Amino acid sequence: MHTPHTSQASHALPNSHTPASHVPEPDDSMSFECGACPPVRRFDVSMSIGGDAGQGVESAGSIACRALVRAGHFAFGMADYRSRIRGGTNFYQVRASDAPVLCHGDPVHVIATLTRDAALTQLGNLARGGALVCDESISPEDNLRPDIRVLTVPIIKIAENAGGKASMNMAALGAAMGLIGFSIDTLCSAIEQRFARKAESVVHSNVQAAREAHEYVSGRLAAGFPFRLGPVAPPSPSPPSSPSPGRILLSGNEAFCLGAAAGGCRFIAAYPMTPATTILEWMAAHAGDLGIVAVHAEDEIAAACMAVGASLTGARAMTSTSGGGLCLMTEVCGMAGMTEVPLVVVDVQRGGPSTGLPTRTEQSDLLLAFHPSHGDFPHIVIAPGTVQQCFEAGYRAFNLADQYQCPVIVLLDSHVGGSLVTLGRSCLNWNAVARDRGEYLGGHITEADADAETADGAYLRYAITESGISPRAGFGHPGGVHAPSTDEHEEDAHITEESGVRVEMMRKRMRKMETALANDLRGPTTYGDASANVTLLVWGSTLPAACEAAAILSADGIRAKVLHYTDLWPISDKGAPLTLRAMPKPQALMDDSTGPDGSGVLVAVEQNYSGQMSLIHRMVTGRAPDFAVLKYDGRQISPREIADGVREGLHRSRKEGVPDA
Amino acid sequence: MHTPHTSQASHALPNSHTPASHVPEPDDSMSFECGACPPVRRFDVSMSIGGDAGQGVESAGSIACRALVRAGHFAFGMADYRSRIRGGTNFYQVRASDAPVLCHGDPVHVIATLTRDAALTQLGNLARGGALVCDESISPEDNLRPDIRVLTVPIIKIAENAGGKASMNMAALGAAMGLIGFSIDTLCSAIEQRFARKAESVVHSNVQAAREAHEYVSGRLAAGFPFRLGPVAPPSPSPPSSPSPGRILLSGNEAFCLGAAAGGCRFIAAYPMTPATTILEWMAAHAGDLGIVAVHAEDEIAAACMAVGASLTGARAMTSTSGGGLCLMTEVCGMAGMTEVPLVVVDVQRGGPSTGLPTRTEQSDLLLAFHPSHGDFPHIVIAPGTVQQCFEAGYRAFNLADQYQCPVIVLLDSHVGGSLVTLGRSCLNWNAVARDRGEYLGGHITEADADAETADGAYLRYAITESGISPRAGFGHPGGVHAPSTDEHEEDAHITEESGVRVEMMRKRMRKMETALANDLRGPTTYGDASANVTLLVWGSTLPAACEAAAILSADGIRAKVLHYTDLWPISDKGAPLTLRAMPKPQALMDDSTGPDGSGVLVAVEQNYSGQMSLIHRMVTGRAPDFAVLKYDGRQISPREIADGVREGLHRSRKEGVPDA
Amino acid sequence: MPDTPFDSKQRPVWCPGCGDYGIMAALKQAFMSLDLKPHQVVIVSGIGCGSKLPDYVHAYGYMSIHGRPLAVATGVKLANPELTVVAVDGDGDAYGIGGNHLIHTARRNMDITHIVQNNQVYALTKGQFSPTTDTGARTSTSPFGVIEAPIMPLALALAAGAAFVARGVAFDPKGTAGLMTEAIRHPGYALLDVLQPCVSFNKINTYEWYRQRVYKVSDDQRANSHDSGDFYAAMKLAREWGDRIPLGVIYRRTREPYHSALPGLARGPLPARPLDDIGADGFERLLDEYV
Amino acid sequence: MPDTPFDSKQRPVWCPGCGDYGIMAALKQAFMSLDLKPHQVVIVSGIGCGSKLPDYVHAYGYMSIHGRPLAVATGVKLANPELTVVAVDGDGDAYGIGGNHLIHTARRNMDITHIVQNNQVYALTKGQFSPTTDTGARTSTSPFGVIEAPIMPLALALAAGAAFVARGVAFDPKGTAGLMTEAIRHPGYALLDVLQPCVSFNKINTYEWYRQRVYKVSDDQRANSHDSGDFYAAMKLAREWGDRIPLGVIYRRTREPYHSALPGLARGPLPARPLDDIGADGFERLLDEYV
Ligand SMILES: Cc1ncc(C[n+]2csc(CCOP(=O)(O)OP(=O)(O)O)c2C)c(N)n1
Ligand SMILES: Cc1ncc(C[n+]2csc(CCOP(=O)(O)OP(=O)(O)O)c2C)c(N)n1
Ligand code: SF4
Ligand code: SF4
Ligand SMILES: [Mg+2]
Ligand SMILES: [Mg+2]
Repeated sequence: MHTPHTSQASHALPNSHTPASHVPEPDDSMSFECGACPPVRRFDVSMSIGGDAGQGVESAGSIACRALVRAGHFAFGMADYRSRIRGGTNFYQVRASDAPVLCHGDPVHVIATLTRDAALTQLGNLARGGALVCDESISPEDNLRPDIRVLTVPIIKIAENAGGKASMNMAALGAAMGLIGFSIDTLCSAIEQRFARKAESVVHSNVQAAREAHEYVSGRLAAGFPFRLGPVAPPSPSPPSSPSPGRILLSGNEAFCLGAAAGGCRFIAAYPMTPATTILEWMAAHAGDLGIVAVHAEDEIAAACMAVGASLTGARAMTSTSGGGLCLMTEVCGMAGMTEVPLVVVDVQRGGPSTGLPTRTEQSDLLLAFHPSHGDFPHIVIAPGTVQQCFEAGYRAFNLADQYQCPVIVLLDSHVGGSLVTLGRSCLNWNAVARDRGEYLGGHITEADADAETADGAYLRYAITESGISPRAGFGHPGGVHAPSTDEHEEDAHITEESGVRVEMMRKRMRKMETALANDLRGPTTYGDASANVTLLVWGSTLPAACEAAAILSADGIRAKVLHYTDLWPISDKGAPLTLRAMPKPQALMDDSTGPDGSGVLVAVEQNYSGQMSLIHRMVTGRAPDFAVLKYDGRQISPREIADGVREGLHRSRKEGVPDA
Repeated sequence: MHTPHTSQASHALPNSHTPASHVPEPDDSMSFECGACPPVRRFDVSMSIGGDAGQGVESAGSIACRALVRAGHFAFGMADYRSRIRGGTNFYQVRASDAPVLCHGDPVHVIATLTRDAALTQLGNLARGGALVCDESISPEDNLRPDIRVLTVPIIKIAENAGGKASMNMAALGAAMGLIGFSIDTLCSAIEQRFARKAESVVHSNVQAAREAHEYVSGRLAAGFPFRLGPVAPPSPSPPSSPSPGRILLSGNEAFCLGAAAGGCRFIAAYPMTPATTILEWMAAHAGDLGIVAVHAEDEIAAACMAVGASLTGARAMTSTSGGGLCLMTEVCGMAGMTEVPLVVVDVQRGGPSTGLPTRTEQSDLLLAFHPSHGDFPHIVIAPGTVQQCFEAGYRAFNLADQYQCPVIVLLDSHVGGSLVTLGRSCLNWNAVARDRGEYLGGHITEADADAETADGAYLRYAITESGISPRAGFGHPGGVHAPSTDEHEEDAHITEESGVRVEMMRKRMRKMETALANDLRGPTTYGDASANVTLLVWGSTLPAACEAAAILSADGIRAKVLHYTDLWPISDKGAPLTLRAMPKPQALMDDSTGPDGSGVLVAVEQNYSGQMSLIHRMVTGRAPDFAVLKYDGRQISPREIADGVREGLHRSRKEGVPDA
Repeated sequence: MPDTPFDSKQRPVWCPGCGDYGIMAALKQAFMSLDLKPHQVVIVSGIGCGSKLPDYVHAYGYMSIHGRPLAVATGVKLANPELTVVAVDGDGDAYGIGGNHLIHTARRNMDITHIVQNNQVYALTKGQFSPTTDTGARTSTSPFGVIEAPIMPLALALAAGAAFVARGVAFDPKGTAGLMTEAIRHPGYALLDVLQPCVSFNKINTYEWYRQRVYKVSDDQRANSHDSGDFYAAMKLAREWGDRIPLGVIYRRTREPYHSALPGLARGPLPARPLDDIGADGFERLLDEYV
Repeated sequence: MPDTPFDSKQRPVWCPGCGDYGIMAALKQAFMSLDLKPHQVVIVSGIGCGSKLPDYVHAYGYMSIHGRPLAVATGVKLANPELTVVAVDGDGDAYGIGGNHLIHTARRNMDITHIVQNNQVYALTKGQFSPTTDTGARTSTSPFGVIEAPIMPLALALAAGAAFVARGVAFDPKGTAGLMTEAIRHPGYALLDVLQPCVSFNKINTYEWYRQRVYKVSDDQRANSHDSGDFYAAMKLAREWGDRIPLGVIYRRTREPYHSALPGLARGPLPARPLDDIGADGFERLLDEYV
């Protein structure tokens, strides 16, 4: 039924995980972020700051990231917080390198902690020879691993000296940054910038706490610590005009908004919901300078309906939400599908089901997005895998929505939406932004030419075409007067129940999806050596970690590649790589894990319980994964966890034989 | 991951379509309705009454059915009406036989029409040698098929004589029933009963119109008409006590309600929506005599939430709706799944997407019901295939909901929900009704024993168990105080974000589905010769038509069987018949359509565009259908259409080769 | 030849005698008297008998889903405030499933004319009680009689902040057209509840029933003293129901409509702006935030 | 040793100084003064900071989904009217996404005590404006200031038919406990709006801000003349907001609660009845309808 996907390119494995001692292969170079990145990774340091909710752990972490980027490093920052305003242990993890880093490090090399609880929770993640930075008052466990270096720093005293306990986070940050060898001045200026809108005294005490702790650690205490930042090329200053060689630090939600704004989105109606709220907030903040209508609606149903109304009237319109909100929008998705209205719905996924783990990450809304209403209707689902892909998804979603006149659901998640990555500024390239309105006839035509008015039924909003796409007049167009209905309708939009018309209309609507598969939707992308025997089947935000895992495995003798889907529905098995088209299942897993070309072991790697993508994959291709590495505790899977899971799965399969399904 | 289904029995093909001349095989006997039905079909007559909406076409049809049953026939009645109160052409189709009939006849033998439009629309469905009954004023087409017998009857004049044009429907009915040889007295008493609550004059004019038209036709005009009712055994009178040998005439919605009431459902909250409204109305009508709380809620979200509240408190509670309403309930489904609340949701499907074809039938809500919320959560989907199965589904849904403490979605459709079938009264057997509350600890315990009160955290609502099922206290139970949350929670129900607990809880919840697969969910049932090469993969209400189609095909030399799913999610490929477990795809379709045992041609027969069940089937088994016979114009597929579609598909496959997917 | 440019070739399928005919006639009349052209008007409806109206009027329209027309209409208006946006729906849509949108559209003061075809019944689904069905009425979902108190829609809208609240009746197309004209002219949310006899499913609130009870506030002795800007006087009228049912403008005051305060619309209607009007420089300024 | 049988081992994670502590204390106090036991009480909440309350109280409870506690509570009460059912939710839940349930629960007169933790902000999602946020307030979703008129919840409930309407304040647990007690005793829907300072995200409506404005209608000169059964007087008080904010019972009258008119409950609470109480004979009578 489906026409072929566009062909797939194979990419080198980006951003592989490299222990500090390991000399990276050329193969490890970034290939899916901007080209201007250094090809070789010389150091790779991760640290985690932990404390109680309300102690400012996140602000410490994001300041660290900003400072690192200013100094020419690539930084990655990831929050790990709870669904409450105060109370509970929060962490912020920062990874720094001279080459791009797109996911968190595991293990971490430094743990800076404000509470004993935070220390205890994180110690298991500490690398051999790593350091625990904490206040004197915090007694680490008695039977601490002997390889751990404990740095007791008078964090509380330093903070109190500087002005109060509120600066403990900055003291801990200063100490950790001192330990890994980061310059105090750049750190201080980042702190100053962060608190620029606060009182002078606040700025001062924060800066002072950081400086004093940094100093405390930098000398003797830091000596010989193996996990230190190395030299980086000084970043070129960022000129205010594009394209510029500077670097930026931003999250997937931000990148998506930038892409949407660049692509012409001028309307958002949404209802706050973690972790999607920042999208509405971004748009609201830019309502003035960009001329955006941003409506905080009474609920998600209204929000989606408002977007539909704006879209009918010719505006590029979207709504943003998380899983529970997507549930409430399902009836509207069907409405937009039936009446062929472009509608962009961004679902920033979080831990489900129901309220679930609201501040944590998961990729578990795919099966809902796969068929988010009753009946059969056209719609598209895409899920960017990196922050840069979020930017592209920002305008591409609107192009697809306009081209195929249907709902486009964009699946982000808490991880990619909220984590900070460092990108070359030119990765977000205005000139590369495509704006394709498809068969849109225009809407607002000011000179109200009564003569141009068509008689009732003359304009065929739902003209039957070969592509399934009908020229679409926006509300207000003098020549296009019509009234769509969610009831089945004729070409001129009038309601009908006639059997023949109904069948033609169903086919026309669904035919658009075949057109989309043929022209604009993408098959999966292969990262790494296409002939590698082990294929990691991934989608969305696990891409960077999967790529690093593939590199770890390959370095370990298990040749692995990554097959990543950004376009999740509709998908087709026609013209897809062999892996996708009923990849032959190995009779037994060879000891060296190699097999005939293209065949091999298919491993689903997903952040959900049921392997949602692999279910859809099998639905379309018939091929089930041989085993799956699934994580669903709300924490983002790390390269190490993926690699371990694959190793374990291979081991199990060898012992038990290939599972039957 | 899934444990085996219960084993499948193979059933004889029920209720095959038999042209009046054809002597049925013993194989054609009913096997899935009550045992007391005559094994041989001697006659099988179908008629269609058509007219404008508002002309009383449906009441004529249902009176005919009632009269037929009273006289000892098996009747089937199906409406075909529009989403408007007046205007447009409506039909009601009646089929009568001395053996059970569970779907509509195609072609029909008599068309009785009140308007020219109705005649024209239906003529294509008329059997060779069939009759068109119409008023003198309606001139049939000039180039009418020569085999058609036109009976012009002064319908208007008769109605006007009897008291007014409002009785035209009864006149047409009387004429048609006269033609097929049905007794006027039984017809008149059915009319009297139907209008019992109306004015005497209304009853009189309706009866008189029917009687006069019957008389007009019965003599000369009806002579030699080949499609006549034959003799039937006089039905035994229905004693008021059970089990009784009499027969009843009822719809799937009614049967479901009877099953639900028998199973102990005492709470419904719903919002009106065609074609589900009659369920709420049934429950409301019986609020007094059965002691049912029936709430017409402000919307579907509220309705589903109310049902959850009642269920938490220990009542067997349900909500009923159609597709658009199910959309609105998706967030609640996730809530019930997460908090493990038994919730029965009946979705009586209609033509989608969106408002679609609101008064017509379709099976297109399956993909929504398959995953009706975000995140991964336990839930069950079942779809009865016949009116009798609707009765069973009525109590079984509540048993499954209680046993597995999760949402159970029951998919009916406009066709099975609204069509009338004749059943042996003992098919709805009070003594066969199972009531299993699973691990329910009781709720309302009147003596408020303070000592029995547990301390906070002592009662473990979500105790981790091997089956995944935890003993459940209803709200009000003195020993079970707890407060479930849609956030992730501990065994004692308190909110947590702890990784280990989260993982255990996810596994526990999902493990219930494995337990359900092992113990209570059913694999597909095979109807017909298990070795037949062509397998019709069906679900829900197409079962009877598919069985008739298989018999037609088999009589024609194409050996076909039916594989029918009532339990649609979760399903498993373990322990399922070979057809289900990656049934080998034939390399080419043999001319005689036979193949090695168990292999063969898999044909999806569904009332939707995308073959929703076959997608899920492939997702679980890897096996895609070789081709599909799909209908999505809102009209129920007939045995003939299925048989034709299979023949055509086989022909196409032979020409084009087996499709690649 | 159509009588008005708003006539459609589509034949209504309402029952003969249905009040919806009068409402449609009044609406076309109002458009004519305001000199509007079909492409300048957008009529958004829900799902119900009366919600089929956009199918029968030659103007932009959208038959959305049950209960949501106000939200869709909000999107239309905010994308292009130059359009005249009318929401038409049933009492089930407006006061039942869609009640929350009414409240929030009112407090937001969206410039939408909201015409409710209030037949006090769910007609398209064949006769269940609606939020405006009188207590005690026996319907298919209230076989023992309705036990809820009916919604008083005008009072509710007033409490929610509506600045224009009126009631008409379907069998007075002229008077109702006048109210529609005023409602459309009113800048901001305007609720016009139109009593609409349903001849098929409401055998209580018939033409006769309404005729015996309705009076125009402008004709009325007491109402002459009615100051349509006095909230509490309006609240009293809005709650009057039973033996006497007031028609006319119950309340009217001036309030800035939502769209006129939106910074996002300062550069004019959204569809009139090119997709790239941020410009490369503007985009680079955005990126500067992330340095 | 717990101080009350309603104490839980769970430690609240509300910010120090949050108004929700006072509301929880008041609620436990009200249960105590009514001599209720934990298993006789069901507290249904939505999603929000305050909606975590059932996790911190040893009683039956249910933390449902955002905006829907009234509907869940309705099901609980109708299954077993012997339970004391309290719905506790935020201003976002109750007046935002859940506004329609409020209206319909009020007109239905469900016997539910509805306590709204009104902090005039969406707190759990970190500071967006809520339906009760004052016009002009700058929040993350109103960076240019709120342009909607705030909901007046008490007025809305009155217009919807609520027979008990009151306002409390979180930092007066004793007074609020008294209001809760009265609200629970009231047979039917009782709305208690509780002003709840959010120290983290509402820097406008602070403790100080509220303290300067609130007064008790019972203490007040004018309010002494306030007859809590007079609808229009209540409406005036319900709409009073700004310099003066009234606390206390604003309106109270007697209306039969919904459940007591339901034929389905004539045989007692649903869970107390055996599943097969229709009986074989009753079932056969049902089948007779289809002969
Ligand atoms: C979500 C949803 N629920 C229910 C329905 C079924 N439905 C269609 S119209 C209607 C109510 C009609 O009543 P009203 O709004 O008063 O309009 P009327 O037919 O009386 O003009 C309902 C419940 C639907 N279409 N969508
Ligand atoms: C359907 C849905 N939409 C959005 C959210 C996100 N959400 C959680 S709490 C909340 C609002 C909280 O505000 P309020 O109800 O006033 O409670 P508060 O936190 O202020 O106590 C929102 C929007 C959600 N959980 N579910
Ligand atoms: S059912 Fe009632 S509302 Fe619907 S068209 Fe007929 S008269 Fe009008
Ligand atoms: S954020 Fe506000 S409402 Fe939430 S716990 Fe803190 S003070 Fe209370
Ligand atoms: Mg109505
Ligand atoms: Mg709040």
